[in-house]
Amino acid sequence: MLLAAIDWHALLFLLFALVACGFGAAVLLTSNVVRMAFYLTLCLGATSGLFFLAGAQFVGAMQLMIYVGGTLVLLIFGVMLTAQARFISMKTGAGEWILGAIVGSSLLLLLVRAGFSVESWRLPRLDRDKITLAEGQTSTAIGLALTSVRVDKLSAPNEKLKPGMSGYLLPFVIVSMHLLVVLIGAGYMARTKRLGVNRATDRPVAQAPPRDRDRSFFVSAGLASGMIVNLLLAVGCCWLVAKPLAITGNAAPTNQFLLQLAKAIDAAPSWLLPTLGLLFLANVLLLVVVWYWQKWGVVGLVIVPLVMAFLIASTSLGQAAAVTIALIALAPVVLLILLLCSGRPTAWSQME
Amino acid sequence: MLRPPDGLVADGITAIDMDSFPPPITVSHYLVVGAVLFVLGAVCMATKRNALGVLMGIELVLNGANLNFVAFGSRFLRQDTLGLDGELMALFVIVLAAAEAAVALAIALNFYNNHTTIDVDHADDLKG
Amino acid sequence: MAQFLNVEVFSRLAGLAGGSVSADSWMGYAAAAAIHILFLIHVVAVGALVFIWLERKVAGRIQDRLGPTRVGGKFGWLQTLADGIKLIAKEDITPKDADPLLFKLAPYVSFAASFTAYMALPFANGWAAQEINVAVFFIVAVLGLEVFGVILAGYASGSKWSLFGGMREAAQVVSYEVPIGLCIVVPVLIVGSMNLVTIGEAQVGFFSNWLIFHDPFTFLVFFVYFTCAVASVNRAPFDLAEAESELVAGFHTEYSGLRWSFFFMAEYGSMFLVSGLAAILFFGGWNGPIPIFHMIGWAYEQGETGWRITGYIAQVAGVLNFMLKAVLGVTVMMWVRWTLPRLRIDQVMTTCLKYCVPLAAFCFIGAMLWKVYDVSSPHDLHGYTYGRSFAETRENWVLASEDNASRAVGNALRGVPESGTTEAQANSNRTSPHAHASVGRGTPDVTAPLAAQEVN
Amino acid sequence: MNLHDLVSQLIIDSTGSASLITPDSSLRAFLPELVICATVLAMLFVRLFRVGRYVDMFWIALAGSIAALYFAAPWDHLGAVLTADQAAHPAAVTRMEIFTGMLVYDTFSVYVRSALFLFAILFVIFTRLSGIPDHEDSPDIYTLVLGATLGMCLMVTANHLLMVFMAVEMASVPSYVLAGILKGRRQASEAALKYSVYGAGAAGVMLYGISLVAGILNTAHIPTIALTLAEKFSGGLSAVPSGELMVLALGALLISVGLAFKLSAVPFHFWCPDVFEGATAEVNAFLSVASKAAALALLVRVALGMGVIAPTGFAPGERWAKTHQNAPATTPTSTDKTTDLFYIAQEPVTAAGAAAAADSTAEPAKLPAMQSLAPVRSFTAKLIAFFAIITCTFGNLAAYGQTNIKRLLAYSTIAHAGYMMMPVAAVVAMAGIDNAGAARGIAGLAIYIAVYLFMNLGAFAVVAFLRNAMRSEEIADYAGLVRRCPLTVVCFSLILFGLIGLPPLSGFIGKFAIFASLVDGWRAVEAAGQPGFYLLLLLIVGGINTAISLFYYLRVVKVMTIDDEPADRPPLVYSDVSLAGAYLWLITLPTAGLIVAWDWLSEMADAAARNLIG
Repeated sequence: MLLAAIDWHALLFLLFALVACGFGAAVLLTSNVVRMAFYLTLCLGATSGLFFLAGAQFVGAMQLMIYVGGTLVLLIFGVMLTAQARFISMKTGAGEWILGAIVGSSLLLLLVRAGFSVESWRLPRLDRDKITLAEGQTSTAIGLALTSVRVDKLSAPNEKLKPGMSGYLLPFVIVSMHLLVVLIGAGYMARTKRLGVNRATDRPVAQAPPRDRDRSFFVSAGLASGMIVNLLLAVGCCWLVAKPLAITGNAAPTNQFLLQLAKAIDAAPSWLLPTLGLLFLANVLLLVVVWYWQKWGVVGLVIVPLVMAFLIASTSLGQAAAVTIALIALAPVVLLILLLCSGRPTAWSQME
Repeated sequence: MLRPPDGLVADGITAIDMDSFPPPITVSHYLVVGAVLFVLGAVCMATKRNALGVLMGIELVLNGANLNFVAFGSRFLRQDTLGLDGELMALFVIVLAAAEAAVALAIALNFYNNHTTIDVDHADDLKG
Repeated sequence: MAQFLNVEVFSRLAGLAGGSVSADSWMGYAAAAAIHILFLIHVVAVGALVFIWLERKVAGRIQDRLGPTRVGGKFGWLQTLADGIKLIAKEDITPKDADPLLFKLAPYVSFAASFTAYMALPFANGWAAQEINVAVFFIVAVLGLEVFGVILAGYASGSKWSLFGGMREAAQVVSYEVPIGLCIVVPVLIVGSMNLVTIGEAQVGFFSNWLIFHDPFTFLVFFVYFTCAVASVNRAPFDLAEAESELVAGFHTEYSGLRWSFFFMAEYGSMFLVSGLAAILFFGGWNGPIPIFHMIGWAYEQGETGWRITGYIAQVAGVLNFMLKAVLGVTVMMWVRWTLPRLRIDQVMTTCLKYCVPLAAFCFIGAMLWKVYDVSSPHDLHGYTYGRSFAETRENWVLASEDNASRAVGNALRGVPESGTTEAQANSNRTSPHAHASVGRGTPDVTAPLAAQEVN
Repeated sequence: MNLHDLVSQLIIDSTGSASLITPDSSLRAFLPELVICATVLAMLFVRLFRVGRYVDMFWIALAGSIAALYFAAPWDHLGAVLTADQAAHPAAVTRMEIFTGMLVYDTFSVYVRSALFLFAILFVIFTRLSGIPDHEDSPDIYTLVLGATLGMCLMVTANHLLMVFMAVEMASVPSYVLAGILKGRRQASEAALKYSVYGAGAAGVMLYGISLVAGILNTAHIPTIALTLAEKFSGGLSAVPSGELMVLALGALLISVGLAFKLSAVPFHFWCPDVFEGATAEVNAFLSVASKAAALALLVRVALGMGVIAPTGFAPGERWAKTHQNAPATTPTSTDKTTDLFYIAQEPVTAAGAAAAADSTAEPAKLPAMQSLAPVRSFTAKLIAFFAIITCTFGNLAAYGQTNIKRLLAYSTIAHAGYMMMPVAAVVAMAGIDNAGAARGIAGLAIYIAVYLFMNLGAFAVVAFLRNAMRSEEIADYAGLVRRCPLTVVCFSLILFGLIGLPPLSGFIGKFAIFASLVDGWRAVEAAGQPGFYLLLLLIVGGINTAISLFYYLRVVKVMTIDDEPADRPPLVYSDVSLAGAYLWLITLPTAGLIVAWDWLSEMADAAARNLIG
């Protein structure tokens, strides 16, 4: 009865555990990086044996396939690409060894103690024959769990604490996104450098622009007056927010236009007026920007009236009002652009 | 072959009890292997000068943790387990580790291209 | 373990010889294990001998020569054996620049990986060294490890030709694992199991039941699989790792003698393995084109227990059937080798990434849609699932996972006899040559006692 | 329970109802992340076509981030206090565990995710202005940035230990590449190597800790962990076997290593200065703002998740089913089964399920559980306080001797991580004693995150623009800048004053909120008769550190304004009045002016803290 009496689980466990730990130690002790990779292969192979032994066949096969067959091949590939003679074996200093040994052994002691300190971990399962096929062989159950259907914990003894009612559909799906991003990143890092890189940090510092720029009087005057007008409009908006025009009563404006305006403002939502004020302020800033020879200021000056028109159109004031406002606001901008493009040399050509 | 033996009790060989040799394998034994791998990996990370050696240390660490997960989830080792969570987490860790290794390797190769060395001790441009 | 040479045969033979060996005893167990190991080793080692001879003959015929003719009579039967003896007698050289340890280990790593994969390969219904639930996955995973031997050999030889060979192999094999995985998923998807025995048994019946004829996608994916398999075992036209016209002999340039022959055993072992896998996944495995043994009632029926000589003969015929298909696959690989020129490395990569992967993915999606929309095919697997849908099969898992009380109720509803004692189940499990069927039936199978189950 | 039921429950869990996607479904809650995924895919897809090569990925990335922010909709969800009726409305955000408990969706996640998306928008514009990704690199770089942002969103919402690990990996691994984005540079590749090696190591250690915790409690679902812990500790601390205590503490410590690494907390900060110096200023901004905010949110999730019984929540689709009971096609199976199966983990609190659950019978059962978790909270609070004290002090002290502005800001980031961990310690200590105070503490943290976002982004923007102008990141080269670009110097000075926390600037709001929560915590804990001295210590250390930090921030200001221009400085080509300058104004505006909108910000922050603690 010798063979039958042998606890095969214990025997195989011992075998795999010794191989795993032994070659793990070999990984640490050898200084030759290729051998390190080889020992790591054997170590991880033995670990997959332990997975099989614990009943996790799918994980074991996965470990062989992805870890040993994929990741480690990749590592060895890296080793070979960098395996110049002087890098193959790099020795670790004695001091580091001693330190590593001390810290490592104390950590190991702690972890081993921890491993034996919980009772439910220490005691073996005695009723192994009660294990059903569904519990023991897990690839179908894993497949179901990856589609978020957990069949393993439908019947935990404590109803309240049925643990792990967690289907793994989301991780399963989202990890693919991760792999995609990571592969792009790895490809980016591993690609050879391109010629003609055009990054800001790789360009030489730009030459200083010519300092002696000049501008016709009309442009300067247009910019200045634009600033003043916009500032006034902005102040006006703020003033209207602070002291709304009365539509009726004694204070009601007699001027027909003002009355219309007051009614329009009253009809508009409360956020419109402050926003318009801010936009006028933005116009002032943009004019300053144009003053300082920046082309994008002009772009901004075109965009701001369009935004105003869009905002007004989205309220109850109607699209006609919006178009009117846009036209009124755009007219000076067009004038400004014409001014900028006139003269010799044109102001536009001197701008950045 | 590698199916854990569950037969001893049912086979009538109940004579083997807790104290006899060999002791039945429990979660703790798996944890010891996991701890050994973890510590070896950690020390490997700390002492190796070759960047790829450091990466191998990381693989060992992750495997130690994975072994724990599988042991905690195994029906054969104890009654009330982590369940499939253990195996599934191990699966995802394997996948994530593969992704991480790919990136780390690409970075190590990039380092090698720029420094013509793979010795992490030479990575000392940045300090202060 | 080892239903190969059923222990009962062994014990009967022993009984004839006057001894008495019980099938359940450790001797029965050990004998079965030993016989099994011997058998597998012979499949690999003797197989390699035969294949090398075959390769030479095929090459000769394709090149309009005769091939070996002298040793062992007219057909040169014993040529490989003679070569083998020569190889054993040769000096075992280790180059000066080599890494001696890795140089010596590399061939064995390669061989061990190839040999380990045989563990999960069934040769007939239930006749596998170890019926693993994830056998397909396991075989592909282990086959992927063979590359380690090649890489190590390439590196450890200390020769740049070898190193080039090793690097090429690493790049190639890692790339080709992707389409291979995708191809293998297609039959797995259709049958709904990763268990090779289940997949093989799902194709029982006439040849129209073979999965390659299941739908256009499986038909297409077989060719993708075969291409990738050729590449993954490093055969021409994908044999860049040894590319003798460029790299002398690639990764095994520096090897000689017995170590060199181990690489060859590994190569031919892998060839047989991937062909066998193709046979099971696409060509009905051990099921012949016409189910003669099922017609005359010899073959074991689903769920049948007990041992009988006719069933045994049917199983042996299944083995022969399977071997024939696998050898045919190997022969085709030889034919390809001596017909097509070798690709460049960039062409190899292009083939993989631009053609094989998209094609396999297309087939996978197509087969999935075929399955989802339940398009009819020559064989809709009803015989295998006994008219039960896959959802129902899965449902049994849910039921089997519930607590004992509701499980009993569920079984009662399904007409499955009350499970009763564990012993009864253990018995049924032990004596069934169709242990896998319990998965399909969803019986809350109790893992049988080790001795009992393993001896069987 | 058959398979069909399980699958239909899964569908209800994902989409809220069998026939349509309801406003309270998992997918709807996850929509911003899905938009990010779609953006990444779009960037790759566009490149497939010849025309797409000419498309600037900047616009796609920008549109994606804006869309993500739009779908996160903080303006809708971070309103005033919800009544029970309002909370029962399907579109209202309360606590909801989505995707079978993998993630949790509540106002806190809305807040932090919105901050992340806002940062992504600003960051994408920033990189465009500073010109780091050129046309060919831009899809890769924006893919990495958005991929990391996706991971950070998962960090913010993680409710399961696997998701914790996975989110940390998803946020870190793209960051490793980002650190080495200038791949031709020695320093950049060194930074990337160091970051990836240390990061992977820390992740491994954290994983081991996770395995221990999950193994001893037999679950990885964080609320269930809290319940299991409460059960374990129900007999008091002494009733727990010392071995189990040791394993739990060990697991917590190992997990804290990983979190501390992400937070760059001392002693796991060593990567931070090196990586910051080697990587570009743009990446630094990303690492110091987004990564830090996500790490803090994760710290809150883990610390509070394990130390506090999760408050009442709804299951996906539950409220929809209640409000649309007469709707034609709701569910094939009864909805209460849904709750039953997937939300069993919350059983004690969600038994009643409806809005009325807040005052249902579950409450009395919850209190003892909360009480028995007190040792867990006390341990966690002290651990965090310890990390906060050394992180803050070390960061500020080490910032002194720095000559490189990026290193200085790196240490400043470390110090700020310390400040931001302080309220977490106070919150964990207060939970169960003074829940309202704890919520205020979370709100303080939320305010600090918002303020810090603008300050640090602005600081690194200045560094990046000046680097483009003069190819130097040495503080000495900034001398006399006020004569060249006065507006930029003003912006930078305002930002630096804000980082100190000087009163008129918005940095002050953050500091004030944090210190207020520490005082609250100290009072509450002391009033409950437990030792709360460490919270007072935190307050004192925080105060002293603020004083210390004054000097090194002011030194930079002094160099820029008072010192003479160095003779050997490369020619400086930089105009205040440029798009870059305008961007700086835009960033500085909230730094200087958020104090005006304090009410508005603090209302949002209060809303963010609403669902974290019962």
